[in-house]
Amino acid sequence: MSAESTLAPPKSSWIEVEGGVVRNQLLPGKRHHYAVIELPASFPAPLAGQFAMLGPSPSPSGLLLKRPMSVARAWREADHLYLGFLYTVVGSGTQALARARERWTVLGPLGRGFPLSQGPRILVAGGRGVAPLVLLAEECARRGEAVAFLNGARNAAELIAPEDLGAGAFAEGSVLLETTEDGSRGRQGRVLDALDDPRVRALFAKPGAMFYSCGPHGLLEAVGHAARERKASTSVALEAHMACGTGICRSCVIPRAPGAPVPAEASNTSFLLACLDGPCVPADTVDWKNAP
Amino acid sequence: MSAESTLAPPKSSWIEVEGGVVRNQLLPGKRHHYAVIELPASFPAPLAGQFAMLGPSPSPSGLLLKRPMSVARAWREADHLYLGFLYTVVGSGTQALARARERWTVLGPLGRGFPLSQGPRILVAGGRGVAPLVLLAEECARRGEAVAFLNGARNAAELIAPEDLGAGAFAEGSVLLETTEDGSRGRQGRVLDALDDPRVRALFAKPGAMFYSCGPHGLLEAVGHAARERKASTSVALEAHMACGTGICRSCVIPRAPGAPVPAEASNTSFLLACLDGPCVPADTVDWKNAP
Amino acid sequence: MSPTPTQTASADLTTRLGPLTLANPIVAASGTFGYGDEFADRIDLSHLGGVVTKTVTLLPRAGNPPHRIVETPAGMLNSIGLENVGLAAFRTKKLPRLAQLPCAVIASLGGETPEELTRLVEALEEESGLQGYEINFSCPNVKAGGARYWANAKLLESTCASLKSRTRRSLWAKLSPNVTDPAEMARAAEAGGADAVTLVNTFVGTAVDLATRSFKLGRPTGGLSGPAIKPLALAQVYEVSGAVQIPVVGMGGIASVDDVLEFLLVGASAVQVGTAHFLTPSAGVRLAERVAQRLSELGFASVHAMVGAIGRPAGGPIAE
Amino acid sequence: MSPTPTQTASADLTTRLGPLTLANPIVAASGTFGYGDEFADRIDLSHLGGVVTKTVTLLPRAGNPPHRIVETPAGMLNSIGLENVGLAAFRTKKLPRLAQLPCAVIASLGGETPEELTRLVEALEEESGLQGYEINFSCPNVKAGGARYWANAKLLESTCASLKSRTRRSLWAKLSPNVTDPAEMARAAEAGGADAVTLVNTFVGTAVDLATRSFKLGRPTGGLSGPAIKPLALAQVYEVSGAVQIPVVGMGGIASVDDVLEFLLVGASAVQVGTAHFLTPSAGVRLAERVAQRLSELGFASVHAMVGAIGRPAGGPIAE
Ligand SMILES: Cc1cc2nc3c(=O)[nH]c(=O)nc-3n(C[C@H](O)[C@H](O)[C@H](O)COP(=O)(O)OP(=O)(O)OC[C@H]3O[C@@H](n4cnc5c(N)ncnc54)[C@H](O)[C@@H]3O)c2cc1C
Ligand SMILES: Cc1cc2nc3c(=O)[nH]c(=O)nc-3n(C[C@H](O)[C@H](O)[C@H](O)COP(=O)(O)OP(=O)(O)OC[C@H]3O[C@@H](n4cnc5c(N)ncnc54)[C@H](O)[C@@H]3O)c2cc1C
Ligand SMILES: Cc1cc2nc3c(=O)[nH]c(=O)nc-3n(C[C@H](O)[C@H](O)[C@H](O)COP(=O)(O)O)c2cc1C
Ligand SMILES: Cc1cc2nc3c(=O)[nH]c(=O)nc-3n(C[C@H](O)[C@H](O)[C@H](O)COP(=O)(O)O)c2cc1C
Ligand code: FES
Ligand code: FES
Repeated sequence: MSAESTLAPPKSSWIEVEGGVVRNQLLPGKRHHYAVIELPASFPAPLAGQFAMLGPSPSPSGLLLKRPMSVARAWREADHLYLGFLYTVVGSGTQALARARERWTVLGPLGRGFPLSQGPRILVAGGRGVAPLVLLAEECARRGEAVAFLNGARNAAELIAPEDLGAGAFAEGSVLLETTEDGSRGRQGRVLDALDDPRVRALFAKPGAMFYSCGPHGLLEAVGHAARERKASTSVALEAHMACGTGICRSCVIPRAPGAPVPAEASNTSFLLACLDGPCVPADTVDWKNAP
Repeated sequence: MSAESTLAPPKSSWIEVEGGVVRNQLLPGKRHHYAVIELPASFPAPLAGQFAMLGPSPSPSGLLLKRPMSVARAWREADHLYLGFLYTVVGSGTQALARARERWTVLGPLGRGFPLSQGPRILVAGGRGVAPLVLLAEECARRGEAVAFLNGARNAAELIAPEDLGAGAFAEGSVLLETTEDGSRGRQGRVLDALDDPRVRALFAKPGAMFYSCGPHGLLEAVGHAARERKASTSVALEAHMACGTGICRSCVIPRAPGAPVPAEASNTSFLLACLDGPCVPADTVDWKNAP
Repeated sequence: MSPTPTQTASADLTTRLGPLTLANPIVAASGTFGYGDEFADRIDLSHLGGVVTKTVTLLPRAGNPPHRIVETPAGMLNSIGLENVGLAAFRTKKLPRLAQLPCAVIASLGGETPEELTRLVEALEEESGLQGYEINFSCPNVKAGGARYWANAKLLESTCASLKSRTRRSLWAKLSPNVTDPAEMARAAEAGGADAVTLVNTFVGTAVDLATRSFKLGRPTGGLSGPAIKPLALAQVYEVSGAVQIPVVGMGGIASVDDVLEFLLVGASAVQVGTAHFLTPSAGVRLAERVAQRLSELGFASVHAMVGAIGRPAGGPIAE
Repeated sequence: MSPTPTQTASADLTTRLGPLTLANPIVAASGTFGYGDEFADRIDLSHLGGVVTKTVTLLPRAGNPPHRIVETPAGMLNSIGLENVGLAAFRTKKLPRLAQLPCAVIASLGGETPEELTRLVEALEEESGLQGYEINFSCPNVKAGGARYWANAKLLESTCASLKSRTRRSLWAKLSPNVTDPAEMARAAEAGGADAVTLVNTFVGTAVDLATRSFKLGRPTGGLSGPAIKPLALAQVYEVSGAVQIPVVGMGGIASVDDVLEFLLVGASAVQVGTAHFLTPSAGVRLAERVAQRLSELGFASVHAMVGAIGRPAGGPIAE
């Protein structure tokens, strides 16, 4: 399968707006924050897997760049678009977001989202990587399409379920499997251990199965292996240090897998650009050994 | 009169503590803020004219230095010392203070305050320079000693009266005269015009009259002239760009008046150090032409 | 306290840089606005004085391994490694689009040697659609001196002379700030015939990760940009503009319209906006829209009137 | 994510700088902690590795006119102008008190010429109470080259050699960062016999006021310090510590214990804390109190083990 066939078309109709912070608080497990931002209706509806560059408004004086976050939820209500972001405070940028309870600046939607395949869909979330998969699951539910949702985290406190963000129920026939490394919630083990669940295994009997994943790069690599064994395709959401999110700074590079097909219009034959070529790319296009 | 005789003894028993912000808001005229900070009782009681170095806690990442502010009010209650600060938002530091509504770091009390003379006391406030004079007036009132309080500002919105900060009544026999440049409150004119008020003029008939002033350096210079004509002494509160407030950075220099006596122990014969030699100094020790 | 406006009419923004005249003094900086055409359908580039392209080298360059950026207090470090499509693709794929832009287009050129730069200029002289070249004299020479290769007044002068003899277009020399004497370098560029000097490029810096005991960037060091360097950039622009007759294009940490005017005040004839584009791609355009009014507020009738309007005390500029 | 402590025992803080051994690697930087004794009654200086005095010159200096400081994004500019009491008052009034301090005392010396420095060292050799000298090689020579006078490897080497021959004490050369090649300057100091090099001093910068069209400092330029310069300082310490055998004393923007360790990681054997003292006079002492625990947390048994523990890739240190 060529690298291109599973790439959603680039959708680069971003705009930059200020939005009111409707909600911005620590979730019960006290590890992750969830924020809901109210945007003008003119903001383009994001695809699952797309992201936005976020910053507090006004920006505190020492903070320079916005931070990339996947859209975890999106809905229209009255004359507004509401976006939900699930994030973890790991440094100064996310700290500043957590403190900004009035207005955020939002630049988006950005990047290529998850392509919608026709066969069975296996969603694999690692920790806060659940964010874009919640939006994908909601989109599938809206279409009445079942998914397998493998949701793993280190422990119960780290694990975020779609309903924790207020997401609706999955379509009938969906399978939700939770895993924690310490067994404090769901099955004990690593998230891909759930692939041996009979209901999940049954999916690979059908044609066109596809993995969707977001989480640590180690997980994304493992998803690539699992897919290859099962002859399934993949779309995994990359993370990279981003300055701009719009393709002009060239900072968000991820090395291409040696030998992976390089599209003719690629701007760089050695690296993928996470913000333009991704964040959602087939796992086998990435050189995981040299990825950051 | 020697420069030294009117200098309060240096009182350098500062400590650095965090305090809770009891109040921090724009005053009705919408030009100045007033903040009250609750400190541990161990914080030394400041003399009128002393200042503190203030910063928000936690400090926003781009902000480096604390900012010097005169103590405008000070009282003990239960097991705490409360300090009141009157300030104007003019740049990033004061902006950050206005936004910090939970905790401030306070380093103080610092510098030399106003020396208490025996004769009549004429307090001359220019704009937000009223701050340390409120504390001085309260100290006089507590001792039952009358003062003349000349309070001037550009207009009514800029003018802050002691009672706006909750200060108590003056001692009997006190004179309070308000002046605004546009006449929107009190008498129209400049604050020193009030010196022709008969009740104020009467004060200079007595021995040992002393001016206390804080405000723009132009005003302090004019106070010096007025005092010389009236053979009164002065103590005026200097402002300078300060990095440390404690004497170690040598940034807060104000040129000494040519020919003014230089104390033997002075660390610099050309400059006064606003934070150690001042902020309260006799007006005639300053070279106003070259002061910033 | 903001001074009362002294005039209501809008100030004249015309910006003369030797042979080249720009509509206004705001130019997008190399490497911070793509090749210049990326947002042409979304942002009205006619509001900009000009754009400088990403630095182009003879051959394509893949650039440095990740991470390529890290944020620092009020600044950012980058280690992009001069990633670019190379001369051939620049001519065929980028130039046709750049030629359509409604503002001046300056090609940024990088080479490890004078010969590489000569070949770049010779090739681009055959093309239309460019108003000038900005030579990125911070391009490291891997074999000789690394990033310090060009910190050599004689080499700068002879290189500028050789390039100038090959072009009718404007030639800007973009200098590295990591030198003992920026004015010496600027004088050398002037002596070689450069029409303007551009400064500053980024300052060499690094950031480290204690937990992994390694550098945060894919390479040990990178270049610092953003508001953190504005004081350093202003000082270099002030000193250099006092040392040469040719115009200075100033930059480093510009984020507000007042930042723009500060550079003019200390002697820049035009400015470039870099890192600010990463916060918002329309940063340059937004600043350009506000310059005229702010100039008027401050009592200046034109950009030209503000250039170098700060008092220059006698004695050397560098006091401490 | 903070790693799990690998040991509970406190790390060994002993800091060897050639002939001199400090109790820990934290030293108060020149000009940012008075002469060193100002707070001795209030802050327990036995927690510090040492203090460097305000720079002392032969004659008293009144210093520059105000304003002498201005804050910038994550930094500050200063233009103090080497205000100090001069050699005579330093000997009679300051040294007796400094000699009592419970930590190492290093006298910072500034001169416009090698001869002035020689006279300072000769005079102070007659006194007791000092463990070493730190030569402030950013002291401007008003007649010859201003602040760039000392940016001259030959002059640095011969001056260090001449000073070294006159003292039994430790000799530290404090270098200006405003040079093309800091490693060249450090090698010169080493060749001249310096026991350590100290860097960085402040970076030349300025700030201007649009309303008054003037510089915000009393002089056109000043020196930038604080967190804004930390990335630049780390890069210079990294490069210099790879170029010389003598220890490097690193500084520039240190505000947290992690900042201290970052300097050690890139190759500093000790650090100095400057601007942070203005925020809180006990900054250095507070950092010193936390170093041992943080070292242990990160898995280092001693300060020594951390010095230069970062990987050094082949090739030059300055990539961009
Ligand atoms: C397309 C995309 C989508 C993302 N979606 C989410 C999301 O939905 N929720 C969420 O919590 N985070 C998400 N991230 C990661 C998030 O952007 C970073 O955690 C954030 O930028 C860190 O900023 P900081 O200033 O707080 O941390 P910093 O102080 O910059 O860094 C703190 C630590 O985080 C690491 N870090 C910095 N940036 C990144 C990054 N982009 N990815 C991974 N590690 C980083 C640093 O190396 C450092 O160890 C996403 C990143 C990308 C590229
Ligand atoms: C002993 C002392 C007592 C003071 N008491 C008070 C007080 O009670 N209330 C109050 O509002 N202010 C007081 N000030 C002034 C106050 O410290 C400054 O306004 C404040 O530091 C400005 O900080 P900023 O970051 O907001 O402004 P900046 O961004 O630093 O500067 C904004 C503008 O204010 C000017 N400025 C900066 N620092 C000072 C200063 N120290 N004095 C005068 N102008 C300055 C700058 O030149 C600039 O024009 C006092 C100053 C001193 C030295
Ligand atoms: C990510 C990034 C990439 C850059 N690439 C280039 C480049 O290719 N060529 C060049 O001359 N300057 C390059 N620069 C330097 C900028 O053009 C500019 O000189 C510098 O960043 C200072 O300005 P600023 O603080 O406004 O960003 C780059 C800067 C950044 C931050
Ligand atoms: C106000 C001030 C005064 C200084 N005075 C001196 C000095 O007299 N001699 C000297 O060698 N360095 C002096 N320095 C430089 C500091 O010692 C230090 O090298 C520099 O500030 C960088 O460290 P920092 O960022 O921790 O402050 C001074 C710095 C400041 C901010
Ligand atoms: S984040 Fe700037 S190019 Fe991808
Ligand atoms: S403010 Fe530092 S010496 Fe006065």
